[in-house]
Amino acid sequence: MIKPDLTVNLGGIELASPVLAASGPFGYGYEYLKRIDCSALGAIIVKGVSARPWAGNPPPRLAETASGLLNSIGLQNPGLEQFEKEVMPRLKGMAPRLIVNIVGCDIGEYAEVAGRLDGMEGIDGLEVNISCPNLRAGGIAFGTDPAETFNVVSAVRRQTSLPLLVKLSPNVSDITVIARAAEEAGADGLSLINTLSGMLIDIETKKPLLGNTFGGLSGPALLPVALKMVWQTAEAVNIPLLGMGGITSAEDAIQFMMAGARAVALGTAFFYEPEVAEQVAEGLRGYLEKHEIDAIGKLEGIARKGGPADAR
Amino acid sequence: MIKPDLTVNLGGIELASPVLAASGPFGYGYEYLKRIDCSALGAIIVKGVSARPWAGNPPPRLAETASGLLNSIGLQNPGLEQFEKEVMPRLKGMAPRLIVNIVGCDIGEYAEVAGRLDGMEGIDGLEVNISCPNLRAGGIAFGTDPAETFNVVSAVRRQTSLPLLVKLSPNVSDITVIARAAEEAGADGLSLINTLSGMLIDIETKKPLLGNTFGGLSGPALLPVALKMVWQTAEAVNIPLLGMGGITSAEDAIQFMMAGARAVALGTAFFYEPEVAEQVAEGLRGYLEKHEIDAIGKLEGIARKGGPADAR
Amino acid sequence: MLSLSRSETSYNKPESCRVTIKQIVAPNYCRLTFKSPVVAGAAYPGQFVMVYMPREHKYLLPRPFSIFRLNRVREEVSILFEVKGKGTELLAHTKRGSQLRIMGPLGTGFPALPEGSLLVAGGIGIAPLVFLAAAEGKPCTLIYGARTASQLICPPDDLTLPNLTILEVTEDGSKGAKGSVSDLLPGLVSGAPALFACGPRQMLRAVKALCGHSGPPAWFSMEERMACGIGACLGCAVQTKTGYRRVCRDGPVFSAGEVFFDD
Amino acid sequence: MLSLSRSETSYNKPESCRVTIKQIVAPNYCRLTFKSPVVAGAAYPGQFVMVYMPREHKYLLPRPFSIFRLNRVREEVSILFEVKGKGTELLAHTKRGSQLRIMGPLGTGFPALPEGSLLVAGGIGIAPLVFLAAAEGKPCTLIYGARTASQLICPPDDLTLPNLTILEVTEDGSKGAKGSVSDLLPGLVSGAPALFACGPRQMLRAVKALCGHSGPPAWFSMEERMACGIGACLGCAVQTKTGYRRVCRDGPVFSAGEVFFDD
Ligand SMILES: Cc1cc2nc3c(=O)[nH]c(=O)nc-3n(C[C@H](O)[C@H](O)[C@H](O)COP(=O)(O)OP(=O)(O)OC[C@H]3O[C@@H](n4cnc5c(N)ncnc54)[C@H](O)[C@@H]3O)c2cc1C
Ligand SMILES: Cc1cc2nc3c(=O)[nH]c(=O)nc-3n(C[C@H](O)[C@H](O)[C@H](O)COP(=O)(O)OP(=O)(O)OC[C@H]3O[C@@H](n4cnc5c(N)ncnc54)[C@H](O)[C@@H]3O)c2cc1C
Ligand SMILES: Cc1cc2nc3c(=O)[nH]c(=O)nc-3n(C[C@H](O)[C@H](O)[C@H](O)COP(=O)(O)O)c2cc1C
Ligand SMILES: Cc1cc2nc3c(=O)[nH]c(=O)nc-3n(C[C@H](O)[C@H](O)[C@H](O)COP(=O)(O)O)c2cc1C
Ligand code: FES
Ligand code: FES
Repeated sequence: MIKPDLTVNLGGIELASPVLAASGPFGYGYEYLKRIDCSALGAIIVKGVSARPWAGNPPPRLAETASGLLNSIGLQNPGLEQFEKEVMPRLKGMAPRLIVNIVGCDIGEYAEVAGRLDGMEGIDGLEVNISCPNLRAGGIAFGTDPAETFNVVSAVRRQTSLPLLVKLSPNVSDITVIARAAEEAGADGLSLINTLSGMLIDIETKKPLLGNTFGGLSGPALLPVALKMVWQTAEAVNIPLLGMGGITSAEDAIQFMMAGARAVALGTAFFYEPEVAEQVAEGLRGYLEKHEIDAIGKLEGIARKGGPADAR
Repeated sequence: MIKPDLTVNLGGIELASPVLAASGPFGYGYEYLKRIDCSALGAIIVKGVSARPWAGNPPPRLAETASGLLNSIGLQNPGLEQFEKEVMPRLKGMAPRLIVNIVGCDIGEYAEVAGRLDGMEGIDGLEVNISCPNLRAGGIAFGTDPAETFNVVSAVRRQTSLPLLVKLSPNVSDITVIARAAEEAGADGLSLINTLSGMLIDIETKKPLLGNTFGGLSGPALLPVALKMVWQTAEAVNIPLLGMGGITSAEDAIQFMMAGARAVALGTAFFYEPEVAEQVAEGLRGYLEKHEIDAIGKLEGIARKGGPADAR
Repeated sequence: MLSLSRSETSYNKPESCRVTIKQIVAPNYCRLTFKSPVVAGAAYPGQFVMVYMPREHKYLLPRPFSIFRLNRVREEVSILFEVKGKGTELLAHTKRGSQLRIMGPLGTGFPALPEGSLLVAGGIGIAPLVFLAAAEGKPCTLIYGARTASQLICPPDDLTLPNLTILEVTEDGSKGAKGSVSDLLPGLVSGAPALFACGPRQMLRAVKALCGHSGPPAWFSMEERMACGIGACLGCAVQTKTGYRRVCRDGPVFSAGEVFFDD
Repeated sequence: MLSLSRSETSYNKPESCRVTIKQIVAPNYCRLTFKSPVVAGAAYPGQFVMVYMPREHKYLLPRPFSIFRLNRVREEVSILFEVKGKGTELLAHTKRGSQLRIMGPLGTGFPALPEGSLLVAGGIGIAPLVFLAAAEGKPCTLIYGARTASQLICPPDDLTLPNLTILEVTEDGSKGAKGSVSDLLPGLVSGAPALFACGPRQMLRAVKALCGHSGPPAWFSMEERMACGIGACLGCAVQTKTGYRRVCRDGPVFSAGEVFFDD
């Protein structure tokens, strides 16, 4: 029996496993990494970091929906300085690979964060969140406009030589336009998708359930939407994709790979099952063995016409 | 105890109940109306009708997802002539109010259908589907572009004096822009939302599960997305809204009304529970009685700042 | 022998029914019997029921199953199914005595069966054919094929009908003749006044080819994914000579000449 | 009296536990006991567990419940809960002997309780305070309030502790004194070395106001919607003097002076 190769190269980041922890649900990683065996994770993408501390949104920040979760954390984070002083040392040796998600109120802040992280030891890549729908004055504008996307990604690109992923928002008419703008601006890979914008109302108080009115929908509910966007984007760009959105099993992960993702990230699934990454990695291995496929990379894009995507 | 008033006026259509059957899942109505008591339904919106027959998409046309359904029916319909000759007579006396959903490959077809239906007896209103994501050459273009939306709605408006609803697509960056274009072109009301675009892949055959690759996601999975779009659109236009997307209970329906919908439509819920309309209407009545609210119209928009929306 | 009334359609709603018998007939195969005066009173062979999932589950759609056995006196209806995915897995865990919602009988079933007809079942396709043979009571021959013995799971009690001659065939020869349904058919098809088949697409395609123009009239029970189950949503389309038709309402039984298998 | 180890945090994963006792203690109130060496071995008062929903359900998130009773010898842990929505409804239908996944013990609980402390419970807020009183064993007084008698549902067997003096109070006077917790507090608060409270927001707000600056140190067990339960997602924020803090990790127990109730 073959021992399948699970390694992939995601825009310059060599990963021992194609299963990542998505930015946000996994926090900065330590809470989970104390509980679970992280060897199944190729990398963790830590929660968004801004130049100065962000307070986040008023509670309640969570609401459960059918097969989904609405959150309006609002990118609460301690800011770059504390991140460097307190978070990074704690992550030392703990994480497999570390990708830092970056956020900003304006292009200047994005660039500032990218520049400072560029020099920091222990960081394997950056993920630019141009898409978070939670923050009123935040990323939303960038991620829904190709020109703004180009500008912010270019600005970040100038500040860093680290592998650069750009995380796309699904709240757009045509994600491929944004994807191409990010590629042209120098992204090494694309992460998709972020949460879909949504809300719930408490019919007894007659008010929105979330303190911030709107939140982002994640979880299995949005999987088919995410999968389609990965498929479309894979046809539109020539850089690798990190697929995410509702993945809870190896079967889900394989769908994303067959649609064109090189690797996948898990988010909401950790809430239900902290050991989900092990389960997914184990399931991927099992699928490859059963089908006698020697490397996970061979699944990339095979469901799309023309078979195996251009292997890079 | 008060006996609450459930009647509403939806853009000129007087409805005895604010609970409608959405276009598509309910077909032309007879299959369901033979099985259920239709008195709970304010109106049925029949499946999209085009000028000439449309064959629809290749099977499989359905796929189940977590708390959702993907469909790619492809607007299969027998065309206007058969609709008039065979469908309309069968619906006589059966439906409470009848709203006909219209589709077209181009503006000419939309206008042609609208014109012919305008003269037909027994039709209480039209709903223009500018948003179906299923049809390759179809509605998608109109519903994602404000200028195209304006053009097609204007063309239809010129052909009919019937109350005119326009059904919006959620696959857009900003639904309010499209909503305002439809309003300016003369819509009497807006229906929202249609299905979100999505897909699934069969990991054994390594092919998309749907014969048409892409389909539309409906059901509880998308409720929070639909609710937010209703909320935003209610703030942007001055015509009444018909809210839909994942409603399966009175609690769900009330959320849509509190966000700004005058009435609601049920689609996918019928698959799980053919008697869902009765249950929802009963639940609405119960809520109003419990909270001593004498008319359903008083819920419209009360969760939005400023309380009760301008009552029209 | 039951009397059949094929012309009527009953317009039922889902009703909650007690599971009176639950039987794991083989690994991955389950037989459930429901108490349902409504279905038992109206169903004829080839019709199906929709079985609903519990409300708190993330699965929205009911699952279609052919009626496998019917007992008008006890007002019971049975289905026989293979565990394929999440819904059938859940159903296989149902406990005797619990309540499940079912809707039926649905669809247009088989026409009347002439004496000496040939029934062709592939795997779990056996289900509607047992009901057909039992209900009609006329002598007929059943070819019951599968890849391997463990897929020939119809309980002997259900299959042992006085009017039924059974020919088993497996591709690996682990039970009955070695080979496929198509190997047995040529010798039998010419003498039969009619053929009734249910099974995988490839099997039906092969049967259709073997019947050809000169063969007997053949009737196939088709499968397609369903949502409403009653003809409204147009989700269960199959391609036929006259365009897309609905498996749930125009079928599930179609004449072999009518349906296409080119995919 | 149990020995407590408040400094340690255990880093457990969800584990499948058998429900050894299930008791509907009153309409809409349920008590579940789990066999869990892990939780029973490590928990101290004020900590909570996450209870997971079955996988096929459309509810993704586990539900947080305070630990109500603990039996180190039998390795059992109990929760007491009110049926509020879909998750608690499902849990109330759990059968004895079935398996549920739980994760815990979680969070930062109560500090050590000085003799003569005042415990203040509003409705189902009783749960963590019973564990506190039972574990510490020191004499203390419990004010147990609710709107009406049917909400004072803590089983007498659990509440009858040798060290506990109980004052019941209901707003409608249907059980105990008539009035609210705030009516009883003024007379008791000044003599108490510490106060421990759990209950609705309005009650906590009133207790905080009554303690004021001169009152004893007070500790509140707070509630917020949770996803991870372990401090990662920042979903369970409450506003405090030092900004948003996590109920699941920094709490659920906070000092009264620290939390804000202005909403
Ligand atoms: C008219 C008819 C009669 C049938 N009779 C029987 C029978 O007697 N015994 C039996 O074992 N099976 C029968 N089937 C097939 C049975 O419906 C599917 O195996 C079952 O729905 C699979 O559900 P699942 O949740 O386990 O699979 P999943 O793959 O988890 O289901 C996902 C979705 O796909 C649908 N689906 C998956 N496979 C099929 C299929 N082959 N046909 C239709 N829908 C499918 C499900 O209904 C569900 O909506 C019949 C199908 C039809 C259309
Ligand atoms: C630390 C802590 C300890 C708790 N201890 C107890 C206890 O001992 N006994 C008890 O009866 N209840 C307790 N609660 C409240 C309990 O968690 C909720 O009543 C329960 O989660 C409601 O779930 P549901 O599915 O019935 O409600 P739904 O409204 O259907 O739940 C929807 C979502 O909202 C969340 N939610 C709803 N209400 C609350 C709430 N008040 N607090 C937190 N999340 C909520 C649910 O967890 C779920 O994710 C505690 C809460 C916290 C945070
Ligand atoms: C609680 C929570 C917090 C999140 N925070 C971030 C974030 O800080 N930055 C970001 O780019 N995405 C964030 N996301 C989005 C996730 O990374 C992911 O794109 C999304 O949840 C879809 O994946 P899932 O369905 O597997 O969770 C967050 C999601 C959740 C649920
Ligand atoms: C099977 C199916 C067919 C549909 N056909 C149409 C259609 O013909 N015209 C249309 O405007 N919308 C159509 N829709 C969309 C629904 O009317 C509705 O907007 C959508 O399903 C969301 O509501 P729901 O979640 O309650 O189903 C269809 C939906 C489904 C599931
Ligand atoms: S399943 Fe709806 S038409 Fe057949
Ligand atoms: S629930 Fe995730 S941080 Fe508290």
